[in-house]
Amino acid sequence: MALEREKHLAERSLLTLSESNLLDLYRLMSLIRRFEDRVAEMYTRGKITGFCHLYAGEEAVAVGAIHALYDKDYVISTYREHGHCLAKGVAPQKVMAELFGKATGVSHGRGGSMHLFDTEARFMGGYAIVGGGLPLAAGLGLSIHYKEEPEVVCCFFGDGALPQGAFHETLNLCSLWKLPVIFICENNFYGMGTLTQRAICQQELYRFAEPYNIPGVRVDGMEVLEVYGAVLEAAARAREGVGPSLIEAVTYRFRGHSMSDPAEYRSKREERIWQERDPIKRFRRRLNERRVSGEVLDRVDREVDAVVEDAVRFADESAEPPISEVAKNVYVE
Amino acid sequence: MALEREKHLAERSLLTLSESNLLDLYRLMSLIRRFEDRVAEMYTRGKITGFCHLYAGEEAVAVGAIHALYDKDYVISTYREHGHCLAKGVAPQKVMAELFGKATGVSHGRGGSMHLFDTEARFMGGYAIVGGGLPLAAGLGLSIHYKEEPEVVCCFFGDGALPQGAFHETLNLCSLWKLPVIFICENNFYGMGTLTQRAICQQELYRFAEPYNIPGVRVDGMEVLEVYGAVLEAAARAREGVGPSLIEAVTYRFRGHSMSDPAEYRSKREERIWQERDPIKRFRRRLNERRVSGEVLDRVDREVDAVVEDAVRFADESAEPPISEVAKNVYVE
Amino acid sequence: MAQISYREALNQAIKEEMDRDERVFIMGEEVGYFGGAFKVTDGLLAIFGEKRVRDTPISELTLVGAGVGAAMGGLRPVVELMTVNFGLLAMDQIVNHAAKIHYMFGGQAKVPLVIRAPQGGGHQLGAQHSQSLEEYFVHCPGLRVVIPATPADAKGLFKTAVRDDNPVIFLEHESLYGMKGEVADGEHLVPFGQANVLRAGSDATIVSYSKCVNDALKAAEALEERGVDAEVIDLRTLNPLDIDTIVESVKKTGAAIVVYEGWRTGGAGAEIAAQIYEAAFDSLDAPVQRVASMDVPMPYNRHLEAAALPSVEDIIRAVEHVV
Amino acid sequence: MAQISYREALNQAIKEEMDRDERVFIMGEEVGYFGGAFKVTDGLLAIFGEKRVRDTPISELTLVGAGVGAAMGGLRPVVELMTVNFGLLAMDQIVNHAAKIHYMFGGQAKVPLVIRAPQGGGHQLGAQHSQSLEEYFVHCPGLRVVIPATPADAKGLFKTAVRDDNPVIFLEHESLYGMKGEVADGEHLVPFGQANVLRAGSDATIVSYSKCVNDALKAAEALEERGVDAEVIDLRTLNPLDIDTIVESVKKTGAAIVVYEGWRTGGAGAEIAAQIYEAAFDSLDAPVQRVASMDVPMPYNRHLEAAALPSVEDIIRAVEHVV
Ligand SMILES: Cc1ncc(C[n+]2csc(CCOP(=O)(O)OP(=O)(O)O)c2C)c(N)n1
Ligand SMILES: Cc1ncc(C[n+]2csc(CCOP(=O)(O)OP(=O)(O)O)c2C)c(N)n1
Ligand SMILES: [Mg+2]
Ligand SMILES: [Mg+2]
Repeated sequence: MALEREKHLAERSLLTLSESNLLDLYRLMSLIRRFEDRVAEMYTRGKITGFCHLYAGEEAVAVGAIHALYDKDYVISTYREHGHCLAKGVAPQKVMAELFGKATGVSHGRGGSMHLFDTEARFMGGYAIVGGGLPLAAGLGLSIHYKEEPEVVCCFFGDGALPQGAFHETLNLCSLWKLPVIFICENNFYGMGTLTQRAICQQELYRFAEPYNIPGVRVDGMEVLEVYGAVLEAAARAREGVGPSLIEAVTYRFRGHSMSDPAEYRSKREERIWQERDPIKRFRRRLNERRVSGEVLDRVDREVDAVVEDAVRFADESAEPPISEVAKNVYVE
Repeated sequence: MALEREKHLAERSLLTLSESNLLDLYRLMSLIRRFEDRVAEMYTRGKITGFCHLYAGEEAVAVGAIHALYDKDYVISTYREHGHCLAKGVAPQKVMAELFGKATGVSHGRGGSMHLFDTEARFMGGYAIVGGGLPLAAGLGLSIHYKEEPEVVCCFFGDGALPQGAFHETLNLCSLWKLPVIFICENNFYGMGTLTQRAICQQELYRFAEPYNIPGVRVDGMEVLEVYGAVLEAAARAREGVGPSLIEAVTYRFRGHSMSDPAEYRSKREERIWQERDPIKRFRRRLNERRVSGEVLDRVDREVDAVVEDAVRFADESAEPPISEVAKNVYVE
Repeated sequence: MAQISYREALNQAIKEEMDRDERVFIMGEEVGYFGGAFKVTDGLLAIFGEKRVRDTPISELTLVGAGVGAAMGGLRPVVELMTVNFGLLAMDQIVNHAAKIHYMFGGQAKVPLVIRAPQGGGHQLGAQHSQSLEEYFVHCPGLRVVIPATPADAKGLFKTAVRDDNPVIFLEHESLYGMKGEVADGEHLVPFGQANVLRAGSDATIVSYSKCVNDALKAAEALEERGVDAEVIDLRTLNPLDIDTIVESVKKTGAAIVVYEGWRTGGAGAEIAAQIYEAAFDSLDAPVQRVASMDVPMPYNRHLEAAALPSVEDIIRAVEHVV
Repeated sequence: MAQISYREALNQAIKEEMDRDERVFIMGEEVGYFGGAFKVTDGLLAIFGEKRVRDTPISELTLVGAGVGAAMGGLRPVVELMTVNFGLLAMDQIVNHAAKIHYMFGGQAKVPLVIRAPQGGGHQLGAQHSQSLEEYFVHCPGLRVVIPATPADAKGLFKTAVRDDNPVIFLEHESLYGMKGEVADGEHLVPFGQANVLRAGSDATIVSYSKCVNDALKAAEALEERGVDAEVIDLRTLNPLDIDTIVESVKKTGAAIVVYEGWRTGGAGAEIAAQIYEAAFDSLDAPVQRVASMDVPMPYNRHLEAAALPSVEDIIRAVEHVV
């Protein structure tokens, strides 16, 4: 278990990152949480429809990982991608507008919650087929490798994707060709209502890296700096041309699988234990240790609230896409 | 590496197996070799058509493995399955007739070389999709498990199947559900013209068992008793309900990938080295050590020749399937 | 007879078949503890236990393949694909294996497997979660394709499917689960290949299946007010296809409209139209009309989605175009 | 102009496109050292090296997905599926991903990917190696489907495919690789959506594509001797479909026969027939005929296989049936 080493890296990051960097991490986690709290509300009010999978509890994974990347690095994700998308710097307005199905949304209302995308931010999409994004990540990695560019691809997926053949095929291809891809498995212990124990014959998911001759590490996904440290290492490795890495971030989703799931398959007690490990509260305590005052953080939260409010207003006031354009973009003309 | 242990088991088998058992092993390997030599001839003469993949050089794998099974155990294989089919006891006449496309063939002329099948022998088919047989093996294993029967499934596939998602998915499912399946990877170093080094990031293929928490061993696939010993162990384990095993049998195909492949991608020298390890010649030497005389073995060979001749005659004289029945058996009526 | 939902009818059918035959079991993602993503298998785990109600990993290819293998091994598996969209991962096992094994091995092996899959759009689930893929299965000999529109048919066809010795693709529409209807208690079998004339009419034949049958009936009612008397046929199974019932109707009405939710191009409408022409060319006064989804990946926005899907108005317009 | 084979024409086209545009590369099983299972890529590795001629593991799903991702990353990949049969393993990446990405993300991402795949029967390769699966791609908006019948078209359409910004399914027939024909040296582009009238005629319109075009031409010759003057149209691309050329011809001849090697039911014949009726109902004197493979998994035995495949005689019979 690499956990001890990862903790050490996290401690070092706490000391070496600038205060403004640390505040950025806090701000992004807070943004995701508050943004999604409003999403839940809007869903209940019927402003947002379809499937909607929230990320509450897992913010440290997206934020820690993406903070270790450069702007031009690629991120690719699943249907539970609001967090990754916001962390990658996509405007909250455009994300919220997409959830509202509006023309001003990142995907012009065609994608919805599960299919965010932003070319400029190099957020390469949320995909709703479990495991579907992994081969695409290999391809993006190949394009970087081919063009001899310095970027990396950071590919997020759930524990549920591990039993998919695509995972295995992709790891082999990336290891064989030394492609610059960082695989981040968000192990939140459940794929919908199924415990990983009942879906995967191996609970130490990072160990799936072993036969592929690539590093596999497990990190505490509730500790933003631990995730950051692990991804920084993996990214350095990828940029050096040594190949991919697998990082298992152990985390927990505070809500049900999607907005329509009351999560009856798990105990309140289990939920409470994990709530106590809330990555945002935890990071607040860490920041306090580094003498960032509660007031400063509260101010950040208020700023975030304003951003979220603005996003909701923007989404609400935006126009619907014109029906006459329903068949636009089926093909590139 | 489990190799030393496997060698030891092989030595023990040599001592403990009865002479008639040992002669059976020899007879079957000889049958497969001689049968296929005639197949090659018949192919050249246009009696056999389509794709035809010969097994010469790999006989010890099929024969050793299947000798470790009971009659009611299932075997499932690939398009390179003449050897497995014959070793499982299917009548050479019916196999040859199938290759000739005749109504008397095991698959009534519908399958050909790649799709042999025999319900009674529990030879559950040759499949031409690389990796396609593995999920079926899991299903057969499930049917045994479900009915609480004592059988096992022995599933053969090539090194080329390892990068297929189906391999990974099947190992997980079988390990999770403790299904009685023995996976035998025939590592002959090539998938068509591609060296395993250029297709798989890990050359010790048995190591793919590791994350699945199942035994993974490598055996010398040119030593029939080594294969036998390893499969015997795996079968015992499967019958006890402990679950699947992965056995990598290192072997070599003496001919090209199929009848139309001159195998220009490998050196004559390499081929020579492996020819020297010919599993049949080797086993002859072993038997000599156990005081089975060359004459006895020559007699077996002559008997085998007669069987093969008879198979060719039978196939040649058999009738073509009636064209009027082309649409029969698309559905079970 | 009880008024129950399509979902309950399926649940009942599965339960009864599992009671009847020990070889029948169900496996799929979330079918056990969760009770099924659409709650079709709710309560079955408690009755039959983990052996016969099996939650599986997310491995569609192997899930289906294991179903095929188990069927070859003498069981009668029901495999649930959480939705048909994920079934695209299993096409190799469905098309290359399940559909071919009986024929390819000269009739020796049988694959009595039912693959259940919800499908369809209308819930703003976007392009990867809204497809209707029946045509992929229709265009593959060796498979039966069953696609019930009512609770009674859901039950009756499911029972026939489980007892059939062929691989059966059993497609449910996500919008139908809540629909209620009369369903016989206990044994109730609907044979394959018998279309159901839901409404007799003399002016035009509306041929449909699955959810669109409801839209066809609504259109027929609206048309009645306008003096057009439409016959509505629910196909119930696409393979076998009951072309006789269709042709008989078209010979009477002289006009045919095929209504389905799959993409227009290359969809069921084309095949059914082709067969109608082949059998009743001289009876047709106008070309067979196809009312289907637009050829677009399904958009998320509700108005765009509604525009992409076939509507009652589309059907009315198509009928009026030919009568 | 040189007389070269379909195989050589493809080889030339790939080479020229790789010369022209550094972003173009090819990957697939055995495309490099082996020169391609059907030798289409022979010699390319020596010219372009391992970076641009990439042998891959046997992982069809990920192979195609990596092609999609690489295309999104700015390259122009050509992915070879060794045969279309194995493409069934990649349906998720083709249908759920490649075809939808441009639309689903509001037009932001592009997938300029060519997936080449040999297909077809006639070589006694049995049920798992003899399929013609174009309909699965036709019935999926977002894909272009290209299916050349001649060496010149193989070259010209391939070049257009590589330069197109959409995912293109490029289907080659295994029986055509050895066929020779005149092919322009260097730049030679054939646009998508323009059918080719290979033979003018006044009595019947034979619509075909891929290998069956040759059979259609042979049938037309035989028919000529019997006094029937058939027009033969090679569609060249199925998406876009040049329905205008077909309809124009049918309006002239009054009879249409669609000839293709896929399974009859739910195949190209149905869609093309449906479109002909929709556009030229009054011009038809008899129903559109479909000449196709029987609805059976392909048998190995040569006589059975021949019986299952469409033949020149079948075409002649179908034409005579309607003229
Ligand atoms: C191929 C496929 N199969 C099934 C589903 C249905 N499904 C959606 S999410 C999900 C669970 C995934 O769990 P995990 O990967 O752990 O991600 P998490 O939701 O926990 O973030 C399932 C089964 C799907 N979307 N795609
Ligand atoms: C899914 C799939 N992809 C590709 C092929 C083409 N093909 C046939 S055999 C083969 C190589 C397989 O090699 P291996 O598994 O090592 O078996 P071997 O032939 O060495 O016994 C390939 C690529 C196929 N039949 N199925
Ligand atoms: Mg999870
Ligand atoms: Mg091999």
